[in-house]
Amino acid sequence: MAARIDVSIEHKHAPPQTDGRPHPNTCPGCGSHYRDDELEQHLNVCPQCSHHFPMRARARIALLADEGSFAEEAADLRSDDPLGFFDLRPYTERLAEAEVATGLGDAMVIGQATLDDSPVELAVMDFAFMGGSMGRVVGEKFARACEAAADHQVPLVSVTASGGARMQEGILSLMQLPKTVCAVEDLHDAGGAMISIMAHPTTAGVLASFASLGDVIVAEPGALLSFTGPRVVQQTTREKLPDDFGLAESNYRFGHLDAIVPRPELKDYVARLLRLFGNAG
Amino acid sequence: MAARIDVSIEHKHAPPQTDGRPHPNTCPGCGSHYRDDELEQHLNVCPQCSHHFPMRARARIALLADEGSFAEEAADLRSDDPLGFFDLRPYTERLAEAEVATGLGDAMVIGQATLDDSPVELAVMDFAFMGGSMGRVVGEKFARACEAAADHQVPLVSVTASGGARMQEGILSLMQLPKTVCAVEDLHDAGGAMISIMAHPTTAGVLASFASLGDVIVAEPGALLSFTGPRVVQQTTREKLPDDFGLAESNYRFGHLDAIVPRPELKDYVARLLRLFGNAG
Amino acid sequence: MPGEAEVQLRERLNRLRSLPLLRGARLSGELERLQRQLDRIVAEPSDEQIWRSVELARHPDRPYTLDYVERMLEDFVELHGDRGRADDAALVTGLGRFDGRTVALIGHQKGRDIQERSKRNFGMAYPEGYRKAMRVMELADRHGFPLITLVDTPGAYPGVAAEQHGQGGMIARSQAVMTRLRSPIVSCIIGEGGSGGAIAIAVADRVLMQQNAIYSVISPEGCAAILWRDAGEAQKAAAAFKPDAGHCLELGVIDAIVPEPSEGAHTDPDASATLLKDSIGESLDELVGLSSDDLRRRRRDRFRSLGTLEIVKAP
Amino acid sequence: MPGEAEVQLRERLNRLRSLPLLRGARLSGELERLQRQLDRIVAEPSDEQIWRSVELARHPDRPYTLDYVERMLEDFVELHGDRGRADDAALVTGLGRFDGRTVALIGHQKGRDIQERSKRNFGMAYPEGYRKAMRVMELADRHGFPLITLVDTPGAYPGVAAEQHGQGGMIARSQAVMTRLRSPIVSCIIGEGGSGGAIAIAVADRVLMQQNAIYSVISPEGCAAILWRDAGEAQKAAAAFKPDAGHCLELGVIDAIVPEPSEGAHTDPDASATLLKDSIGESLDELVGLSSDDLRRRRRDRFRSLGTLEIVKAP
Ligand SMILES: [Zn+2]
Ligand SMILES: [Zn+2]
Repeated sequence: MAARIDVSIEHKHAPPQTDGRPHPNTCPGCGSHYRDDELEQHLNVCPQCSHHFPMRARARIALLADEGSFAEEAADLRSDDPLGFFDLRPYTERLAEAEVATGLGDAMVIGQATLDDSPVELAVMDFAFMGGSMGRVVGEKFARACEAAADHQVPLVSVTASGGARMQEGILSLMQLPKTVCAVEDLHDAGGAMISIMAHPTTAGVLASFASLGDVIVAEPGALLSFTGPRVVQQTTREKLPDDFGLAESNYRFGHLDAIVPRPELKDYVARLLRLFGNAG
Repeated sequence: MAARIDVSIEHKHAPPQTDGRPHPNTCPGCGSHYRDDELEQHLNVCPQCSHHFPMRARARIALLADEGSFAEEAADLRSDDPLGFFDLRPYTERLAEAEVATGLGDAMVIGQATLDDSPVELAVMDFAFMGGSMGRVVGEKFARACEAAADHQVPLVSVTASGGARMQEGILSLMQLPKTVCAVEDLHDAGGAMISIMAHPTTAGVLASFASLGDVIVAEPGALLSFTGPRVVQQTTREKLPDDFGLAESNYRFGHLDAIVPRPELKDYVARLLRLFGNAG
Repeated sequence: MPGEAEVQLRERLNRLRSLPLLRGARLSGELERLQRQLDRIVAEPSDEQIWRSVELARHPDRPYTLDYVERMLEDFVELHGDRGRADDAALVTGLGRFDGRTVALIGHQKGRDIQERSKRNFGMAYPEGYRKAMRVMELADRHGFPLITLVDTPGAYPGVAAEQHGQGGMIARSQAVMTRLRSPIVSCIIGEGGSGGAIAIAVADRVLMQQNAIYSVISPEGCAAILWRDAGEAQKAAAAFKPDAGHCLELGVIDAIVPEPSEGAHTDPDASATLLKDSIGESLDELVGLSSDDLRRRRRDRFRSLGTLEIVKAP
Repeated sequence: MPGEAEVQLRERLNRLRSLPLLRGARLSGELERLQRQLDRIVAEPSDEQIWRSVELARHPDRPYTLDYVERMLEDFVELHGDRGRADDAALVTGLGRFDGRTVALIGHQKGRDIQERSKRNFGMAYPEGYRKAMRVMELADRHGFPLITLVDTPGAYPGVAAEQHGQGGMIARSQAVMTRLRSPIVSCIIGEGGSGGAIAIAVADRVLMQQNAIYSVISPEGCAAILWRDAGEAQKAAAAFKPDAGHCLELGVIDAIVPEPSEGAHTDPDASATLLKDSIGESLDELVGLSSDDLRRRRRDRFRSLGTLEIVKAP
């Protein structure tokens, strides 16, 4: 497991990019700016203030799985366009673009691995693929991960990062909620365990389905975990939102999380759970 | 079922008794005073303000059971004195006195009956017997009522009025909590139903065991239903208590009750439930 | 001449017959379902007809859960409270007799006048409402009562306290309880089937939908605001994501459409209730003979296989 | 010469052999239990010894749940939150490895210094604490993990919010969950076993009690205030209701007494933990071979029959 490492920081307080938005490598917590390799070296955690930057699915797998142990499953699944959905652009175009941009077939990667030598099934989401939205491919991949975990009698570890259901698949995206719930229940009935790791953000349909059904549920610091996002809550209710609205810290206080685990400690923490769940009376 | 009846009221605003305490037939809600037969005629509900006076076990059975249908069970059970308990007086003396005063062997009466022609098992508490406290006899009678309900495949209706566990039986009185809980669970496993009617007061050990495990839970208006009584809460926490602290109305608002049912409507309400529970798919 | 939906269905049937069996797809059941749809399908609705459904589904006079309860159930006893925090009036639960058989009922409830609308929170439940629903589901399970759920909500309530009390997790757990239930479940979308707040009580053995109800992952306004960046484009959004009963049937999300009086359910609540009762009764009759293990297995397979067939392998 | 307790036990054994079998009494198990007690019983404690137990059970240096957890369990992971409202620090829950076997743990937790005492609410849980406990019980059930509970509470918290959130009902339901659990349960009273707040997590297959712990339906002070109308008579009350381990064993409420270092558990936490671990391990070993149906049946019978034999028929 990677320990916290001190390195020299370049580009502190970098100016915003030309489009006015801050550079993705600029820390929203403290304004420090990093090179890609610096961030990578620190597991995308700001060495100054511990802000957790987003982590791509492949990097997450590299963090959790023992080196070379990951064997991907169902990599060839792609969505077609069941509704012929067209907003400002066709859904098929958005899909193709996301695949090119991320190198992924959809917003979840699943497969077998070992983690500190414990065998495990992984289901890891990638927010970069259409906001980590859950359509039929994500639902199907998650269900297959549950089935693989049951078949191999190993725990399932899921890592979520999702804006919710993929509305371009209409009502079929809503159906991924019960579909993934059924998959977890089948896994449980087969004696399997699920450990749910919520990364930033885990919201809407993913929070309201499988992510909330882990035997153990943990989150990364500062992750937004809410069924409805703060903007919509504010607009709908005109309530004053607490500063930590929907954040992992608030969810922990209200009893929804077993722990908040900083990324550098995540692998050790999960390994401990795998030893426990692999060891039933 | 008795309808609300208007009758002339005598003895309104009767003076307190010589010991300074209000006469038990004086309404704490509106100060009206009633003869025994007047109260009885109104099911011990104040015709002026609907305050529910306490109701003895036999009267409760007469209210719920069809006339002549009640067959008492386990009437001959009595407690001995397992701890040789002696406070200001011996426990055995208190028991004997309570039996003389109430004509009951302990604080619960159980038996079979019909209610609007539906067969039912009744378990009815009497607050007049040592404050309706639950010792081994109450626990045993309740457990037998559950077993009889399971044997006859009829629903169990319990009516509680209790200050809690009977401390003169020490730790054995605490054990009546899990004992009655086990009895309800066995009844449920046998496919039986339990309807819990909480009368004033249902507190401490009885609230923290079988009374809270009904498939349907209702209370009479104004009944005090609290694990800890208001005086102790006030003394321990020095919190300002809400006006309706622990009352049925507060419990209903906080989601602990299915309904508050005035006594004159109780038999009809229970009869409806018995038709439903006697009628499973 | 065959309509577009029919053509699409025939195409899918052909595709099905030639595709390799995808795990979890339960192909034979799917074929049957498509065949049944073909037999029943009406012509593809136009964009205007879809929007008309949105309007009718939200019509202020549309019958709500309790309007159907009083017409469908005898001896109804409403059950209150989540046994922990509150009694959420946006979700009604209870027991009653349906065609001589005791059933448990769970339904969203909107309010008719301003006061009741506020009390019912416009049919938008808090987590406490779903916890109450779960309690009643477990009661139904314990006694083998069939469960009927009526779905009519713009969505689960999006407020601060609702989030703090775990709206997302509660919706997930409510679905999980339904997947475990040993008694038959029939759900019907009777108005707005709004997203997570709807599916929380709609994981059923048979999912019905009234002719003018809508069922969707997001409101037309919400979708328009996100994708068109203009909530005013709701009509366009609705046409794009097709929340109407015809499309839901075509996609296999619902099992049957419950007819309404010709101008909409609100024009004749009694007739609507009779039609609804008939459909629910027919569905229950199909289910009561099944063992609890069978029911659960089929219920999970139903949702497990939804939409699986449209997934394709990368070229 | 035989002590009073021994004489009483022999008397009861004789009574048992001559009594007609009361329903629910499970006589043969009772006989065995009494025989075992006879083999182990120590002499009846004096009133002063009882009060000494009260003092030791409440000693500010007495080891608490987490002190034993760190000495008994490997790889302990604390689990937090009731999944609805709060994380109650007065009740600690988690998973860990006990003698190589994964177990779930639930225990009351008092605080050592003022700050922690306040955070832990002096080991007095809210309903939210018991709901967290139930969640972890269900987790144990799902995975077949044995459950260990450590009881150390003056009682469930007597506050306004606790009442509003359903303290009584939650204690009842926590017991109900324990009666349904399919995995083995071992409980130990390690300090104060205060009334409903204690029994809520003590419906176990084996109930152990440390030598100087107390287990009672009410606190000595509370009992004195009610019966003697003077809280100062606590010592007299304790002597009357006998909350000490010896009497609890004699009454059949506990199955065994866990020895402590001679001057009390606080004088040597490591030795106390070893003694506790041995007792729990021995109990678990007796239970792990039983089927889940057997476990549940015996667990319920154990509590069903408690105190039944002292009930007499009216003359
Ligand atoms: Zn930073
Ligand atoms: Zn009055």
